[in-house]
Amino acid sequence: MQLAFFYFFSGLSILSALFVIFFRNTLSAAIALVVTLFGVACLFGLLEAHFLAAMQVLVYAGAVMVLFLFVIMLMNLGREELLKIKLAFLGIIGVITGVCLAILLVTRFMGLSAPLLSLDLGVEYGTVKSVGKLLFGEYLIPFELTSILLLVAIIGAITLARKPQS
Amino acid sequence: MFPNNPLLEPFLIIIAKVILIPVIVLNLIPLLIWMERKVSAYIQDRRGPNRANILGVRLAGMILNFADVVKLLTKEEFFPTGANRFYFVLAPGLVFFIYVITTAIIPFADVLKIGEFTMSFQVADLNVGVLYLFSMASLAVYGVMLAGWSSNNKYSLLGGLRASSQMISYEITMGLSIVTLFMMSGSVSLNDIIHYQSENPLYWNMIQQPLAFILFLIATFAETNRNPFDLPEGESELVAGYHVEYSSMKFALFFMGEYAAIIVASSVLAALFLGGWQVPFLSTQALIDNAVFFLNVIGKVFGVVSILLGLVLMVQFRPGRYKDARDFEVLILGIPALAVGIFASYFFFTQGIYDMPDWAPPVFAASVQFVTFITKVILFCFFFIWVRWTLPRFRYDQLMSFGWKGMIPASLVNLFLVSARMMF
Amino acid sequence: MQNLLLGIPISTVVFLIPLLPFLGACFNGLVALMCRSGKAPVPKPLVTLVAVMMPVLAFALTVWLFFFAKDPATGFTTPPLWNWIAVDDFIAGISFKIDRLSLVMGLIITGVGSLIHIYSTGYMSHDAGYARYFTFLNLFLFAMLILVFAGNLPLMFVGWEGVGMCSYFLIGFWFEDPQKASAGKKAFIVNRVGDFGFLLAMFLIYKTLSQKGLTPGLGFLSFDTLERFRGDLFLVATPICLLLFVGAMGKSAQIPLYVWLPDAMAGPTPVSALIHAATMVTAGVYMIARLHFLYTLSPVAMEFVATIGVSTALFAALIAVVQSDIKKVLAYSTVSQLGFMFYAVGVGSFSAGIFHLMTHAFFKACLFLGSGSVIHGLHGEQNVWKMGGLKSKMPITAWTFGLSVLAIAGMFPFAGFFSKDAILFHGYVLGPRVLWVMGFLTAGLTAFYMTRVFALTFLGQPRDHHLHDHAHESPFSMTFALIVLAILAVVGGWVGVPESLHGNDLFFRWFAPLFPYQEFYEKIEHAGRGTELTLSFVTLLWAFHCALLAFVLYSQKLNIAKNLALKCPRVHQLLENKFYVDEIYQTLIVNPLGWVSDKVLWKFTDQKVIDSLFVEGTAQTMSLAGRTLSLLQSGAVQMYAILFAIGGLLLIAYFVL
Amino acid sequence: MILLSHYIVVSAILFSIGVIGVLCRRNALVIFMSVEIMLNAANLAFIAFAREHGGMEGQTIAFFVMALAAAEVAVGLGIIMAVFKKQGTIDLAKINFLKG
Repeated sequence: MQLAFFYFFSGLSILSALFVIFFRNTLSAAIALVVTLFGVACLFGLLEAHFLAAMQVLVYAGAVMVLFLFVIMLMNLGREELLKIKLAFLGIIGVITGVCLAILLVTRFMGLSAPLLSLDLGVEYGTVKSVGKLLFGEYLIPFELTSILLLVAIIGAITLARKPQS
Repeated sequence: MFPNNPLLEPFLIIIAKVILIPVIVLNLIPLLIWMERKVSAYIQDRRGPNRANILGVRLAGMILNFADVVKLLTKEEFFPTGANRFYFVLAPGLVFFIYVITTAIIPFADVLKIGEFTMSFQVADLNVGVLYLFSMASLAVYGVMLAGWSSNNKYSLLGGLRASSQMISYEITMGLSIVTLFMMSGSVSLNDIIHYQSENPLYWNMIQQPLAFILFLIATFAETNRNPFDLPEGESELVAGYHVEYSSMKFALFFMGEYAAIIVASSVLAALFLGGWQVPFLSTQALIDNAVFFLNVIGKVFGVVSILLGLVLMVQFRPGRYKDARDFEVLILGIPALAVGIFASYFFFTQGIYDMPDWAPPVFAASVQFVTFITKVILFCFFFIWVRWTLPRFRYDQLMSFGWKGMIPASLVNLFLVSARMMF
Repeated sequence: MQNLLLGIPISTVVFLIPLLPFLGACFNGLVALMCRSGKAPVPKPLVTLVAVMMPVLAFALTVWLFFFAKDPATGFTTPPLWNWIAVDDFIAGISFKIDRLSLVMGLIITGVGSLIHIYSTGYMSHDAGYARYFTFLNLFLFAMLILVFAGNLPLMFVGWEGVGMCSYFLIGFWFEDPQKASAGKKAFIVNRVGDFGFLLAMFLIYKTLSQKGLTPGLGFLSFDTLERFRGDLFLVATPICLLLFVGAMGKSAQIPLYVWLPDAMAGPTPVSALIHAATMVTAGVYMIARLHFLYTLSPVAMEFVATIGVSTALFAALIAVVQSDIKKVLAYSTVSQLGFMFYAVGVGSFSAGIFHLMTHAFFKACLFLGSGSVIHGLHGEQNVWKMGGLKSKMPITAWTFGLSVLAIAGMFPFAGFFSKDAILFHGYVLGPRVLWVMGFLTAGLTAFYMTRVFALTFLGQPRDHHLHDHAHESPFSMTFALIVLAILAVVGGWVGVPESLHGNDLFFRWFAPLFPYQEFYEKIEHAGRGTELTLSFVTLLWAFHCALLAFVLYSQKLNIAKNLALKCPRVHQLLENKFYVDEIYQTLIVNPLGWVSDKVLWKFTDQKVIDSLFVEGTAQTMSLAGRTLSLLQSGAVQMYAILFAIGGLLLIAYFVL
Repeated sequence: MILLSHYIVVSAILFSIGVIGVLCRRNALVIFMSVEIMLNAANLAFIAFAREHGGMEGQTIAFFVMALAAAEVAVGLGIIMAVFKKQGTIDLAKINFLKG
């Protein structure tokens, strides 16, 4: 059952990820990316990371990708400016590099065979409570730093988006 | 995403829940449409739908929904020029689908326990709880955006952009305002929050955290694109917003999606702030213990009310008022009501139910809680409709500045106040 | 020294002496700063009061201290007020050495200094930088007192540098005039050369002593310590003394570093009187007297000092003969007299050197102040050829100047007679005859050029009637100082009347315990009174004739004097141009230095090497490298990304495979 | 039976797809999206390893990565918008401010 879900969702993620990079239409790419993210979220769920799965959908699909769509629509690139995928020399090198990387990594990691469900996880594994305890306990300082990072990002985005004061 | 539930339920029951609970929600939609029509009519001092009938039965205009369905099903499937067909079709379905699957975590009643057998009245009791709700609700933006974009229409594009920015903006307030509930109850699970509120209405979050309630309510209005935040479809500016190009069943899906959104929102409001399925002053255990008494009382009241209703309806019979089948509507409805009333009265007043099998009291309690929950939901739905026909619409900049400069600071203040209260 | 003054230990009271002028300097400095913008008028009475009161108080204190501490002769060293250098185990404290030597010096400095302060109130009364002037003058007194009272070499060096600094400030007092400013710079730079020697000497002493295993600590390099461990310094005594003497050369204007002193006359005349005649320039003599125990270790150094001293004396006297600027004459005269002092200390007669130092302070100060009075009366005219016949116009100045001329010329029984007589006698006995001959010649020349100046200035006919008509006697504040100093110039020598003249030789007896060199005294004793009497008489006669000659030549037979100059133009030119020393220095030192600085250091090292090669070269190399590398900077971000990815791929491959 | 390698291989494939996207596409937005895919692949690996070890730290790191991605997107999209306003295109081949 789990294996079926795994194959389904990982296939979904990989397929839609391929769509992301091969769709001409930026908007379609974005939608495909949403599907990828959703699939990855489901994989998170399979890995008992429920909180992160929810956050994945909430943050990525809910906020990040909406921003992408927003920008795409504002630029109105979807139709008028379909950038052609010219497989130039650089592109070919890029593809070769990527494929090499994939082969390298996959052949390397195929060998890992630790069974995932060997450990008896507690009831709280992956819940909001356990993640929260870590975030507000051991990782409090990185957490606060992240909030500063976000603040900086907000200010930066506003500065970039603001109309220049004549 | 997947139930981390220690209770193992039979597969069939899960399937049944997966099918039934959305069906219940879907069945509320016609009711809501009818309510919208009637309430708006009475608010505007008119009668509302009163023509459509089946063999003279109008059910106070409820039958008009059937006419709507027929109309929408038979209309032309229309695609505007230059529209992206795939997204154009996908969008309404996405909206509708997402609101329907959101209902998966809504608990309609307390966990049913009959001996060894247990069953929860929600599709999935996820440990991420309300976060699931938010994740799904945030996906609803896609439908609106895609619809607006794929229509190849400036109005719909603007509507879509407005809808998405508005939904993103108010989602923050929404999340922040219920963080306080999580803090108080120590859990993000809807069930836990409902249990925490207890059966005493004084401990319901609406009373305990009025500011959070108001903020969440307002944010909900914005999230569902309802008046006074219905700018994405503001007809005076954008004709009909993101669904201006839609017709037939695709439009119907948007339409139903909107009402499904209202129902989901009302359910969440009811669950989070109004005690959910908690019957006022009666805990689950009290209901189970006194099941016989309550059943008899309800039976007697039902019998009497049914007789009275039948009589009231039959008295109104005036042959020749409409000069068609509608004249006999009161009789068609009144006579069965009278008959059922007489039968029920006879049964309960003479005999009553005093001997019940073991499974009956819990089922009775669950039913009562279910009815209570639906009542609360409908109450909120009514509130939605009431507001829609009462308040004027915001301007777009007002909406945004209200959201970012009013709501978010207010929810932060609320968060601070509640934290302070919990600390000291 | 348990004696108390008002409950305070004497050793603490001593510190008040330099402190008082310092406070005056601080106060006047603040006033000068506050009135700098010219908005607020300088509160002259207040400035005058503070500026004059502080040296006078210091003088009173010194007089009191003199009577208190003159016995025993070796004096005492005060405990340090605080440690102003504490580096590792080297500690130098603010401690004073109080003995007869420093007390005499302190009396001269504060006494003459007070008089010159009083004089300055009149001389500088119209100057805009009134407060500034007194700031520096007070500061100078402070530094000079530190110098003479210092109980150790580093502290002495502080005073040494302090007086140099004040000298620089005061020579360049009218710094708007570039010539005067550069005169200040010249003095400062030449002094630096000397200071360098002083510093090296200090280092050498420190190194030698610490190598000998002496534990450095408090009191290290103090005079007491040095005297106690002088045996350890025996091997390096000659270099130390020579290096110290280089310092003295600079400070006391001896050959070859004397060139700054004539130029230093650019400063206000009271400054010349105080700093460049009476006190600062004698610091070298004082230093050698203070470190007599080192010098006596090294006969070579002593001989060198004596030779330089007497050569300078003769050399400067020759130049002075033909100078026409009244202050220049006095300046060369000062150089010459300083040479006499070094001659004295060089042959081992330290007390005679100090004696001459004292009498010289009196009469030379009086002469300078007198010349200042003349300049003041003539509104800044300094050329003696434009003066003449001023006796009637400025009687007091003329009389005091005349008395001082007699004193410096060595006429009996004025102060200069006794001191110069003592020097020549001791030089004759203790040193080589050649030096004595040169000293003898100088004595005559001194009488000659001083009488010449006096005659040209005050006697004869007025040569510039316009100037003469407007000449006037100076105010009382100036003449007061003149009178007091003239009296001192007359009687100042009477403390050292030799036994040959039936005096009791007080000064020398008094100093004898301080300079315990029995062999010197025995030699002098051995020479006998007859020799001394003969020498005195010959010298007096020689000086008198020279003075008479000058008097006749320059007051009555001016034409002969002028003709004489015309007849041997070469000699006259040579003397007039000061033996071309400045020019030689210019050619040999300044110009090569300038050339090296300009061509090598500036044009080549700085501009070419540092600026072009290092600074701009670095920048240009970077910019060239940048331009070369920027060819890679195609702006195509994906190119970078691909390169980056390939790099990452290789890295991963390295780790994985 | 799901093994750890299953997830890691999925993660590696997703990552490689992201790399190819970054290297081949010239549309700045798509490149940006590819970067997001890479980040997600990394997150997946983190969570899979965390699952294998039974610890929560990997999930925490993934959470931080998400926060970082959100910040990155906010600024990145701002930059892309600014570039688009200035240049009228988001084709990276046509944008060469960095040309030295």
